[in-house]
Amino acid sequence: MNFRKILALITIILLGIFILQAFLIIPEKGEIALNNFGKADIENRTAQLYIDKSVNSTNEQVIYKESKDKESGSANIVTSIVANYRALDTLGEVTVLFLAATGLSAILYNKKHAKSNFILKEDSFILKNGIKILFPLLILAGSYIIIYGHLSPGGSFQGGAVIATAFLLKLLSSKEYELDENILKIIEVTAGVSFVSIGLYGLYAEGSFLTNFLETGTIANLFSGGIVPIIYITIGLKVAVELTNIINDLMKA
Amino acid sequence: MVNLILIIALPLLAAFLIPLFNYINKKLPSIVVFLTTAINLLIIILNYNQIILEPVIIELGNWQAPFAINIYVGTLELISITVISIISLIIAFYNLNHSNFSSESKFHTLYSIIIAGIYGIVMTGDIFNLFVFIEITTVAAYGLTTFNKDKGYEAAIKYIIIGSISSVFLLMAIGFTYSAVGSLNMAVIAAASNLINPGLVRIISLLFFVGIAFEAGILPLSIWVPDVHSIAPSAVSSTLSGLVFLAGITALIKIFFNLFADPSLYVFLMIIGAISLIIGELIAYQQDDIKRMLAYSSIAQMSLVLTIISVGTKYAISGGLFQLFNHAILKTLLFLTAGLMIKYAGSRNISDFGGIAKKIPLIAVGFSVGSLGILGVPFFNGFVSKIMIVNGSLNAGEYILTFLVLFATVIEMAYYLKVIQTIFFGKISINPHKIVKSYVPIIVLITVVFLLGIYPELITKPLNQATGELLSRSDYISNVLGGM
Amino acid sequence: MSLFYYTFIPIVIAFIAYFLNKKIKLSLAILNSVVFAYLFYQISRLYNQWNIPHETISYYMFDREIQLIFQLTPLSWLFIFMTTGAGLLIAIFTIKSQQEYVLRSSFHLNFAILIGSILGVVLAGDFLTLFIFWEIMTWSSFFLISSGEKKAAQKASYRYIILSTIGAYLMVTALFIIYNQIHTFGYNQVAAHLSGLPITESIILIIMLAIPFIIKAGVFPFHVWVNGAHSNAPKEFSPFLSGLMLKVGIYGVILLLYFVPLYNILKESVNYRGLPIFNYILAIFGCITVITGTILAIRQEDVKRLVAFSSISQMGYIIMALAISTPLGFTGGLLHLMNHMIFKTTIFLSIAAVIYRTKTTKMSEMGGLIFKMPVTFTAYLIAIIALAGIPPTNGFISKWVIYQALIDKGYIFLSVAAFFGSIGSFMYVFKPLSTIFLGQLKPEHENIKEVPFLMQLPMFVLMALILLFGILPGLQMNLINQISQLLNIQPVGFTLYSITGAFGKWNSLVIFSLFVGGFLLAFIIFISAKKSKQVGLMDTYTSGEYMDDPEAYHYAYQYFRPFDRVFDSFAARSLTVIYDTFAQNIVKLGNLFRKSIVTGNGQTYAFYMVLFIVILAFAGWII
Amino acid sequence: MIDFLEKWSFFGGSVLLILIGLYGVITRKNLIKIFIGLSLMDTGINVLLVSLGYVEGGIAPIITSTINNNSYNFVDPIPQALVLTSIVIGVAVLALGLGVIIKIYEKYNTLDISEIRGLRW
Repeated sequence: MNFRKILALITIILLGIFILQAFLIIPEKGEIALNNFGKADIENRTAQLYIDKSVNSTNEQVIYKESKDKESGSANIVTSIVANYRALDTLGEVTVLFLAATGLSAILYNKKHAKSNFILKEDSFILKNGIKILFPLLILAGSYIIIYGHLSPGGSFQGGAVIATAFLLKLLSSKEYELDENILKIIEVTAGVSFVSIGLYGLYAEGSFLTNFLETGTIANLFSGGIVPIIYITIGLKVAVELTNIINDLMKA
Repeated sequence: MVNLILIIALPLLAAFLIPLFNYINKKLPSIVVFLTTAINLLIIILNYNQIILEPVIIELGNWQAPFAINIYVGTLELISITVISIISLIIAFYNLNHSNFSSESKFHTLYSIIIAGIYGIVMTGDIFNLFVFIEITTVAAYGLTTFNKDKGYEAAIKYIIIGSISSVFLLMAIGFTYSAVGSLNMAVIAAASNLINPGLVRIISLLFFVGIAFEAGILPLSIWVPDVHSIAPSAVSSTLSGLVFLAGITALIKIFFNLFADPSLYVFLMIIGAISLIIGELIAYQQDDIKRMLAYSSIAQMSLVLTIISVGTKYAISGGLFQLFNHAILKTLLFLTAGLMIKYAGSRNISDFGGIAKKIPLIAVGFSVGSLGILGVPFFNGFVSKIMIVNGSLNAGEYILTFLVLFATVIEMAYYLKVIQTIFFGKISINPHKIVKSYVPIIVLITVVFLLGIYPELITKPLNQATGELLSRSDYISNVLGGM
Repeated sequence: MSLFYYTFIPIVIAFIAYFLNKKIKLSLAILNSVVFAYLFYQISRLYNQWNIPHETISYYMFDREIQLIFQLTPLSWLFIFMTTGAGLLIAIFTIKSQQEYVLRSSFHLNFAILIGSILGVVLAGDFLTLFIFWEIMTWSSFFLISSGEKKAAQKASYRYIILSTIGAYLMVTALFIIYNQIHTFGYNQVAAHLSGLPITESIILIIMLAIPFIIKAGVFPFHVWVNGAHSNAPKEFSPFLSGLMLKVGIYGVILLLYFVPLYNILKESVNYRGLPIFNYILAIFGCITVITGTILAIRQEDVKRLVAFSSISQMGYIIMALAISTPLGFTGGLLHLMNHMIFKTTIFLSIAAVIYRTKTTKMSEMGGLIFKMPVTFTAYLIAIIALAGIPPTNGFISKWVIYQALIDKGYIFLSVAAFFGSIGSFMYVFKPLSTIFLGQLKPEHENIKEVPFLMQLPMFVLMALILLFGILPGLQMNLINQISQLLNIQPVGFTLYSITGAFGKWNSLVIFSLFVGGFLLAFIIFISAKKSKQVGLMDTYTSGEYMDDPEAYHYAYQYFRPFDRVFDSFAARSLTVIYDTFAQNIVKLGNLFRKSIVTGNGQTYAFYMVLFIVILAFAGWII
Repeated sequence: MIDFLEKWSFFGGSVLLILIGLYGVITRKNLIKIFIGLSLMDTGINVLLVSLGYVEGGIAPIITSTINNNSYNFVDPIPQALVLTSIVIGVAVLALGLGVIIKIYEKYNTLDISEIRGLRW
């Protein structure tokens, strides 16, 4: 170990002490500090309002398949936060992904049309045929995760990632496999634009960006949650396309 | 009244659509971006009179204000977005002719998004949303940096490493804040901040500082700045230096004045800023590369702004803010003209610019107007802000700080004048590389500089109001939370 | 015409003319001359109209309206009159002299701005207005000096601007300390406030206020910029720089010492021979300035440098006279100020004329121009007679009054210095005379002609003024007494051609008649005596030997070498070195930071970040 | 004791992950390793965020046939939403960074960060 590493170690340890002391602070009476582990306070806080779906309305029980027209009526509360209460964050996040894909393709622009040089050996039989079976299944699974994102665990990011994985496998399996960039581009544009357009329509119809202007229906129905599933589908498409783009670009670099 | 969220949404929409436009016509993306920035300026102008009367809170998704994301546009934000919209319009105009990159449409996409991100940083009233917009801005900046195919990658990798580390700290600060307060809304946090354990406030505010200051030009954190700003294309350099820094400082101000208004923290900020100021100026003096010099000068200027603002009195803050906006305008001018001079002379070294003023007078005049503005010559906009800074710091009894600030200005003068003398009075030693023309952006910027220099009322009156709003947190809180 | 416009007309016209200049070649110089002539006419009509009301422009800053005040007093009238006068003469001079000068348009632009800003400085009725125009003046003169043709011009202007800026920043700091207590910049209010403060505090503030003026006037510890700037500035600008710019510094000193009655404020502080210590120190600095300027002037090989150092020493006289704060001293100072402006402008103009023809400033490369350029020679001769203080020129009268003032108060040291400077000035002004105009004509200068009439005209006017004021000092005394009344100083008795000093009366008419008589007598002897035979100079002292270093044999080279030798060790350790060392150390410090911090290694940068957090965290624990 | 361990295994563990990542970033010279460090840090901060929102015995905030909003303890849903966002951002930055690394390798023929110093002083 040279001097530099020891210095780094000492600094890191000091930094650790500094961060960890935040957890050790015991608040005096009337003060607030970090919540203890497992004691996250969600009573009377924003989180509880989200769970009760009572940001704008009164606090009522939300019952599976019974409660109707609750605000942001998706059963998965995380989804309702991601795609409705804090949808601007999500728009931003999609934008970051879009940025990464765009930036990456700008960086690797010169070799755009080169063949993948990632695969060293000739195509293996098992890989090739296994992927043939897996590919539709993965697409299906991904689509399911996206479409059921507002009802069950999972969501568009996860689903999008699964779909992108399918294409990753395709790309891995064969040197010849080429993605049609025009289609990718069309999906990319459509998904992104429709996300923003949904938001803008909300602005036009209800006077606020990204408003849930559709009827929210009954909790836990497939067609419930107003714009949440629609947004989730656009996000899912976008994520899938961007991740595929990223993989494609990286593999061809 | 047009909803101000449009100024974030429209650039994003434009960016998402650009691949399509590019398919139709290669020239279209730049025109679309130009139009969006123009529409943004229009939207802001339409809203100006109303916001100056009272702050506007935009509730996104029709959710009640403190519970979901909201956008807060007070006077400070209003001035910031006005400046941003003007400058982004000018740069977008410049991009119409000067963006001959190998993947031009992608450049415009990134540029459009970075503008949206900057607006977002300035306007948002939610700390996690702030993080998202900071990430949008930085990721776009990473991408834009790489448009220099020579050394852009090296600059970008340094930028990415530093940026990722600080984003981790920023997230940590957000997590801690959320855990303590239970909300991400700035007004709620501000209302609760007196209750938070002071030790925890220290930790959180330090983490916030580290997370944001790397985008605000404070030295140990912004050490990547000279690499990135000097390497990136001129339009990007001026965006990064003029606008991203502006947004970063605005975010810092929000954190340290709206969220945690703990006066004992200001001493830290002041010391950090002052050290960064002096070191920045001293290093800037050494540079031969003109854009590197400007980048260090940006660091110094931002540190100056931070230092002065952290004096924490009314006069000091309004002086510092004025300097911040001046810097945005002037650095845009400086980077654009410096970029054009580099293109013309085919070199980045100051010593190669000898007598360039005779060949491209307008660009040389633009550069010197920018420098003189930064140095605070009367009737340039920098003069008013400089004397406001001196007044503010003396008013608060900060004699040493005043001395340091003025000392730094003398060093600054030394290196800017070196360039001016070379370009105007130096021996002609250039064989023109390329004919460069860009009249409109430079003339517009020069006009703005003189307009603010001769009628500072245009900005000092709103600035006083903004300072008043900054210093009365309770107003901010009650504005957002309403009767709660 | 409103006072406000006096400052803005030249500035606005300058920009218009600048754009016109692309089309019509000489438009700038001619337009400037016309504008200055118009201003000169307007200003001369303002004489005796001291009750013109103040004019204000309000500016919204620092949360309240701030008034920028313009006012006219006899003192400011004197300065605006001098400024436009000198500006006019120089503008006329430049019409012809700058035909081959590349940076012509920039010169005229900045020159017009400079004139406007000086008018602004002098007409200002409060410190903020003063400061604003003061800065513009500094900047425009900076650009003027840098547009000199030599490479050294840039370095010289650099030094000038840095020093000036440091001064200006001291002033602005002091101003805002005061402003924060009284919320106004008005002269009278500031003065009243200063007199109410504790004595040490007010002295510190006053020194901070005074330093920019002292720097601009080129007084001793800050004289380092003067020689470089004067000698490297464009040849047409040097006259103005020396004749007027230095005087604007003096205006500030007068403003502080008399207008803001500093004397009253400081009366209670430590006194030396009835003089407040600040004033006495200022006078000592003036006296050191006289000595340094003189010694350094004698050493110079470059004619413009020589005259520049002479300006420094003459500034010393003025400061010395003003600092002793007696009626006679004040009068002497103001008289010398006007006279110095006139004869120093003449000297520089005649040198500019010589440079225009010979294209060099080195004395050892010239010689024997007396018959080629007689008008220039006459102008130079008369001006140096005035500079050396020989009757019947104006320079004598002002020096006479200053001596009277010094001796009257019994300041032995100051008087000795003044006499030393006077004797020294004989030595140094004689050197260019003999080397440029007398002596042997260089072969390459055979075809030189006298300068065109437009360039002669200003010299004629100035020569006439030197003699006029030498004979009729009452013309100047009339105005000076009005200024004295304004500033509550007891007037000095005078008639049209005489001044009452401490030990008697100076009657210039009598002296003039005597001189004219003597001159006629000498002239008669000269033409009736036998003509001398002309011999080649080299023939006499090389005796036919071969010369390997002709320049060393030129008699202008090291003209006063024996005298120089006495001061060699003194000159080597000049102040310039100290300033330069300071600057270099700052540069070294910056380089150290640069090399050790910005290593270019991204990893190190990341490490700084972590280190920074840790340091801040522990600093947070400690505080 | 169990409580203590549980607390520190999440809080301490996530902070430790961040620190290990950071240590890697500031000591490893290979760019790929540096990026591994960065993604470790990302992971650490995500774990930290989630564990800050943990409620003892809490379950995922999804309303199902057996669970409605009042009957059970939910964990805090907001940090989960935040983590979702931060993961994606982390991925985006990582991808971009790797792209840049590829180009750097083409240009400098090395991945040693201390040799990539074309821009300094």
